[in-house]
Amino acid sequence: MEHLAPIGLNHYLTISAILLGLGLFAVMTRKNAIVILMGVELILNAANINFLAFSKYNGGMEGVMFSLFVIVLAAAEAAIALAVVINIYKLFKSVDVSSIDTMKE
Amino acid sequence: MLSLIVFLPIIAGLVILAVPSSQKQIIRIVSLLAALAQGVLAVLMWRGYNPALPGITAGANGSALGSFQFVEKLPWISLNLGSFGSLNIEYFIGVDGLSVTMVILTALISAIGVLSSWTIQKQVKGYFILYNLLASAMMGCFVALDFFLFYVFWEIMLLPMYFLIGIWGGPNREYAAIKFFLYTLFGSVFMLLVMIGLYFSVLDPVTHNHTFSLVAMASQENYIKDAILGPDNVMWRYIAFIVLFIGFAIKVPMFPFHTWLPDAHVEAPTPISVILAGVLLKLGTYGMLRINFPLFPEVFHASMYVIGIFGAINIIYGAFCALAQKDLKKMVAYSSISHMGYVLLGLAAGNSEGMTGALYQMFNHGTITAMLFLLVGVIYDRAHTRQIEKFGGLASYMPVYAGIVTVAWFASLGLPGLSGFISEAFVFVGAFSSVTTRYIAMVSVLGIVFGAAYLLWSLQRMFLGKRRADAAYDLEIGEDGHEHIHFHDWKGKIDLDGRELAMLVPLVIITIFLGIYPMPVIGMLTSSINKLVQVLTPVVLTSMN
Amino acid sequence: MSNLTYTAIFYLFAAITVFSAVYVVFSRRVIYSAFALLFTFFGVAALYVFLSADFIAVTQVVVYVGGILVLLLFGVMFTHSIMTTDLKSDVLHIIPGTLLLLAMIGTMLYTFYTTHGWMPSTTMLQGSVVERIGFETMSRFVLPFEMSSILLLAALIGAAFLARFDKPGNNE
Amino acid sequence: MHSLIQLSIVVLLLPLLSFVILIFFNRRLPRRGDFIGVGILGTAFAISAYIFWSVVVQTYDPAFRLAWDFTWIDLGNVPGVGPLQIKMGIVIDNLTSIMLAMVTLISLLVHLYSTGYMAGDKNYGRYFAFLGIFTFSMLGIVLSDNLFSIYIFWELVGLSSYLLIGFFFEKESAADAQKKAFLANRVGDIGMWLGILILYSQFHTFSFSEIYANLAAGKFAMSHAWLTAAGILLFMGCVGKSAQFPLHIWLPDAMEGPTPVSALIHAATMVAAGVYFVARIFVILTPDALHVIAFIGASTAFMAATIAITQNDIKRVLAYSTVSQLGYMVLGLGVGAYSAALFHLVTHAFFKACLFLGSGAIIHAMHHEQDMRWMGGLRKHMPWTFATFTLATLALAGLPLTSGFLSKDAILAGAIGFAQVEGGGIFYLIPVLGFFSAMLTAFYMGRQIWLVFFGESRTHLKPADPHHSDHHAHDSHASHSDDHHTEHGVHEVSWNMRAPLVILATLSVFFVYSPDPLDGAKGWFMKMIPTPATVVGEANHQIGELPLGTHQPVLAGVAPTTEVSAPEVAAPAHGEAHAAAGAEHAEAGHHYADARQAEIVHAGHAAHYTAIYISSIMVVLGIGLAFVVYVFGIINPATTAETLRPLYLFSLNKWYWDEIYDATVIKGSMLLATMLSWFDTNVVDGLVNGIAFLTKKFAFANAGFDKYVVDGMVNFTAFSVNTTGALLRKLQTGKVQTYVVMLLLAVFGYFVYYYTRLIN
Repeated sequence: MEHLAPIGLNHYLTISAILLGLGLFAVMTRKNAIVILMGVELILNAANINFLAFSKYNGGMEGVMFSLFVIVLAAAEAAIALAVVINIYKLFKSVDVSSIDTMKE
Repeated sequence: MLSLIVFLPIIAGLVILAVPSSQKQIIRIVSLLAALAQGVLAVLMWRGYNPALPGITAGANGSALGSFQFVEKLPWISLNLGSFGSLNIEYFIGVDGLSVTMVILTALISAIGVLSSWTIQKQVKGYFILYNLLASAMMGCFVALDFFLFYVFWEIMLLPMYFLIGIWGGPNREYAAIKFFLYTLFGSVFMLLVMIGLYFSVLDPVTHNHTFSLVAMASQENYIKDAILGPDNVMWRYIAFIVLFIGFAIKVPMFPFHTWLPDAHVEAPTPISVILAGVLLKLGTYGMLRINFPLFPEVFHASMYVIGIFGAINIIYGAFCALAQKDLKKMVAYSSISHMGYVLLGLAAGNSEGMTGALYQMFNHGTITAMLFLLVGVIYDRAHTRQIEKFGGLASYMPVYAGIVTVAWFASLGLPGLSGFISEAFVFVGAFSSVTTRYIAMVSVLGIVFGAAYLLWSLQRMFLGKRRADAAYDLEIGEDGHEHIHFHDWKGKIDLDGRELAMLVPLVIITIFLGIYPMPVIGMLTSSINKLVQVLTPVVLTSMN
Repeated sequence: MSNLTYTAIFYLFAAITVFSAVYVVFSRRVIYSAFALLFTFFGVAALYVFLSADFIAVTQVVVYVGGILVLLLFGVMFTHSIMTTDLKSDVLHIIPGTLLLLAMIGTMLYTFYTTHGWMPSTTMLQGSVVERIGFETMSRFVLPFEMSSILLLAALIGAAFLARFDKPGNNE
Repeated sequence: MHSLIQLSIVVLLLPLLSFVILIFFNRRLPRRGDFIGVGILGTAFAISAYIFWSVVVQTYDPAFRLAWDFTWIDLGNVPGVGPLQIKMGIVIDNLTSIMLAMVTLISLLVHLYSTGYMAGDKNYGRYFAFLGIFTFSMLGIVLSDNLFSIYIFWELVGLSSYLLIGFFFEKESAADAQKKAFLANRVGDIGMWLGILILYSQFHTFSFSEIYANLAAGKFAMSHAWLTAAGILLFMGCVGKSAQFPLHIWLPDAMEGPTPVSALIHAATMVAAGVYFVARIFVILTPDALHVIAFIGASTAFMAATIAITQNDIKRVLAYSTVSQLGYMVLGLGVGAYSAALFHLVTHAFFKACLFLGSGAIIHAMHHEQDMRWMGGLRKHMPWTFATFTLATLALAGLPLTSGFLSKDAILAGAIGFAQVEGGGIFYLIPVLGFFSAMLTAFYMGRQIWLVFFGESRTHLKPADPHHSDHHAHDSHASHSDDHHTEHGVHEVSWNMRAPLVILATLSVFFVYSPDPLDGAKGWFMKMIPTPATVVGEANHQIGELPLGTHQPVLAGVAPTTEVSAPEVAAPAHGEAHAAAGAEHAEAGHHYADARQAEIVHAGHAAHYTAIYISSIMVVLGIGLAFVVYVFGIINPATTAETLRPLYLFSLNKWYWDEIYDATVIKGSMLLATMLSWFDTNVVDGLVNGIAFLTKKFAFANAGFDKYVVDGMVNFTAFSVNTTGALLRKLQTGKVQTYVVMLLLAVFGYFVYYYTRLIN
């Protein structure tokens, strides 16, 4: 396995990029609010990977700490978001975000 | 005290503001009380006035106190304009012989105007608020000794007048109101320019600051020699005099700036006509006497002849136009133009007799024309028309009215024994004594005849003879077998009622009394007039060389 | 642990992460997405371990798997007639989405691989950082730490408030 | 203050009191307060008679003069003039006291007469009030010591005559007449006023005595022509008031007033005021001014006489005879026969008042028939009226033994003397016209007497004219209806109308004025009223030689007026001359400083008998002609009128003066008024409106620019924004995910941008 380069920064960045892209794709295309939330979680995870990767290869603790806070934030976000989704569901009897376009008027 | 006289109507206006608009009677009474209180104050001022003090310029100590009376002086607006120096405007009021009679006249006419306004039914509250504002502004104009203050009052006056004509006027009121407004505004714009020019040309003799004080401006030694309107700047002084003169002449109104007057009068309600003719027109000539002439004496001297010619045109032209009028109120309006011509002629004479005549004529014209307009209003209230042909033989049916009309008409045509005569006589005496205006006076005398002609002719057509076929009233035989007249929708008394008598009788008494013994008014004028003539005279001498 | 093994394990977890994430995104059923997400989180947690952040990895598992994912599942079950959801009726902007997906990933990868300044530092993190996290949390990052606790509290209350069924303003 | 002054003030104010009481309270008083009017005038006359007695009878001094004045208006210390006061005052001299007595007497008699004549009128009380103010004004003129107050009372007389002439104001003709009278008077007044102004502008005083003193001292700084002009202009006042040609037109029309008013105003007082005023200013009249006056007087006398011979209205005949006689007086003043003119003024006042009141009695008796053609035979029915009327007629015609003879003769003698002194042929025109007019006077008065009193009643000859009777139904006597309109209704008038006639007729006899029935100069009147010495004659001619250019504005502060002290002592120098002149008429000429004046006085005296002969002949000729025509019927008036039709019409239509004035002055004024009014509305106001119109047009053009260009740009911006917005709104789907797509597009765009920059 010589031809394989040792695991370095770029590997992690590549994974995070793929996760980010998938998360964005979910946010862009899926109508289901829950799935969108999942996309957001993917994006956050991608970001975390980046933080930790840079932290590791740079030797500082900032990235680690930041990723910790991101997780806390993600938890809070998820809780609020789900509460919102449930409310939306109560109002519109649907979690289809494309049908919720009352702001257009 | 003077401030109280000026601001009493405004206070009344504020009180009225608090009264609900349905309480019409209270509003009227408040106005009347304010006007009466103002009248009482004016009488007190008249009693306390010392005719020996001349006014016009500052007294010997350089302050206005030794010369003017009832002076009140407070710093009002003081702005530091950096490199332009500082702007000092004072609340500076006081009276001298020129203004004291006008103050009394204004108080009198205001009170009579309130009585005359009793019949106004439309938006009483708004009407009286505007009326009181107007009364205050007029009074303020006469007592202001600071040019800026004068200008402020002058402009304040315009606004209520515009609305009073434009809202409470006749069918063509908007046109008349806008004409009046534009005309007068046109005049006052130039006044503003001259005022600013004067400000930068005059130094207060005491503080050595630039000043708006008319008292300081009236002394030529206070002018900065090379300032824009300083003595060296002859051309600009002429221009300033002319534009200022036009501004005042519009108010007089002098031919050819007079055409707003007939329209305004015809459209204005009776009390506003009374105010307009009784007081407002005087502001034009008062402004000339107070501002135009003493500030530019040498220009005045050069233009005496021209002013005299315009005066003569006013007299004769106004009389002829009055002769041709079919509307009684329009005729009276033109007679105003004619009579104000006498004032101009008297001023143009530039001597004591002429100036006394002019000032006295201002007072008398105020009372007499007020009477004329009130009388026109009386018949208009009843018959709803002012066409002279629509009447005839009224003297038989309304004897009291006819009697007062006769007095007023004869006063207007200058019958001796009534006040108008003395002023006209003095105007002619002065104008003839002055070499400059001698020939103008000789031509103007024709005005006496034509004045008599249009007044007597209208008197005959309306009051003498018998009812015309198309008259504005019907005849019916009363229970006592006599003929009475009947106006179509008039419920009140056919002849004058108590309120109308209360307006007219004081004026009649004043007219007769001042015709027999004019000294109560002339006595207040003389020292100021003589001083004014003196202010104008030295320049006359030097310019002759 | 040999280098090869290390690399192999890395690729394994990377593959798990990526493919489960793909499944999350492209699954036509939400419930499947949710379970796929579980694997993604695990994969990511594993990657954290590779990055010397064992504490973060544990936190990731505890919070995401134990908290967020359960929450998501609750949400799915609250709101959905789960079985009827279908991918085809469930998507929009499929073409721009796809193009952008590729474009974003491409751009980023291009950026990463053309950037040469990212040389590893001599003081790379080695081993566990739990102790250092403790130090940092109580010293440099004490304020953000406390703030995050307040944020959590607020979010907790807010979520509870929002999700209440019988709110006064909710029944119109 | 002298007691006579005090009394004269009382006399002056009493009629005013009557006016004030009656105008306000007449309806509340019994008999409408006529007794107050009569009583007050009686008192006034009693006091006047006392003044007359004290001054003329007791003192008997031609130079008698009392004066008193007070400051009316104080103009303070006038720059260039010094202290300046306008004074009012009273002067009493012989002329004043005579006039005072005459005016109050006639006024009293008219008051008395009116209680009968005007009884039953609905404005009865007001009538007496008007009489009161008229008398007041007239007395004011008589008593004034300065030009200003005389002008004031002058105008007041105009007013009161206006009120009295138009007393029956419901008649259009009366309303026209009063207006005409007032306006004609005003025209005269402006001339008078200009004359006053000329004198005032020189001396800064209105007082007669101060003006005369200044003139005598040669202080008149303007040219001599101005002085002549001043005289003629002052005389214009007289032309208006005394109805001289060319302003005589108002007087005949003024007969629309009640007849007693005609007697008061148009015979005795108002018209006499003009002559009185010229007498007051006589001393300042230059010879040129006097010539003008003389010619105007002569032509007036002649013209009015020619008109009078064809008039049919009894009052109009008298009116024109009044104009004619006033012409005599003015002529007398013009030729310098000062005393004679004033003498004629007084005698004429009495006999003409008698004639008017007599005609009033006739009209009253005839139930307001005024046309002489329908009268006749009244001699039997109205003996008192007949007798007094005839006596007054004889006086008017100027037959010896009457007062009219004395005065008219004196005037004509003066005219002859004047013509001799002036020496020019043209100046003989004046006495010739005078004598011819005397003949005409005798003729038309003879005609009147005959038509009215003699022959048979011609009432039945009157053509039925409903309009005519209707015309008079408006007169004061609504109670008198036409049912008495027969000869049987004609009867003598009551005592209160008869008594004035008798008194006035008595005063028309010669012995009242002079012991010699042929020479008035021997009487007290002409001795008491001597001709005053002129102050502008040859002796003062240097005043005209001051070049006009030397006139300097009086600025020194020393006014010329201040040099004259008390007015009382102003005239003693002339007083000496007066005394001498009055004492011995024949030698009076030597005492006049002015040679011309002295010569005229002398020549007038010499021509006395010539005048008597000629005038007697003319009068007899005139009366004889009247007899020939009307009594003996030798000449038929109708056929004569037909033969001389143009002349007849010319006379009947009063020389067409009314038509001429109507066509020129009145139409011209009205045309001018209409034109100026048109000018005012269309040109002056049109200019204003035109400016407004142009401004408005410009404003509209501006508004168009604003609307289509400026606003267009704004609107275009709005339009483009709107369009863009409409396009962009399509993007605003409301779907969050679309926004995310766009967001990412933007991010991707940024990357692209970044890398393209990096590549470049």
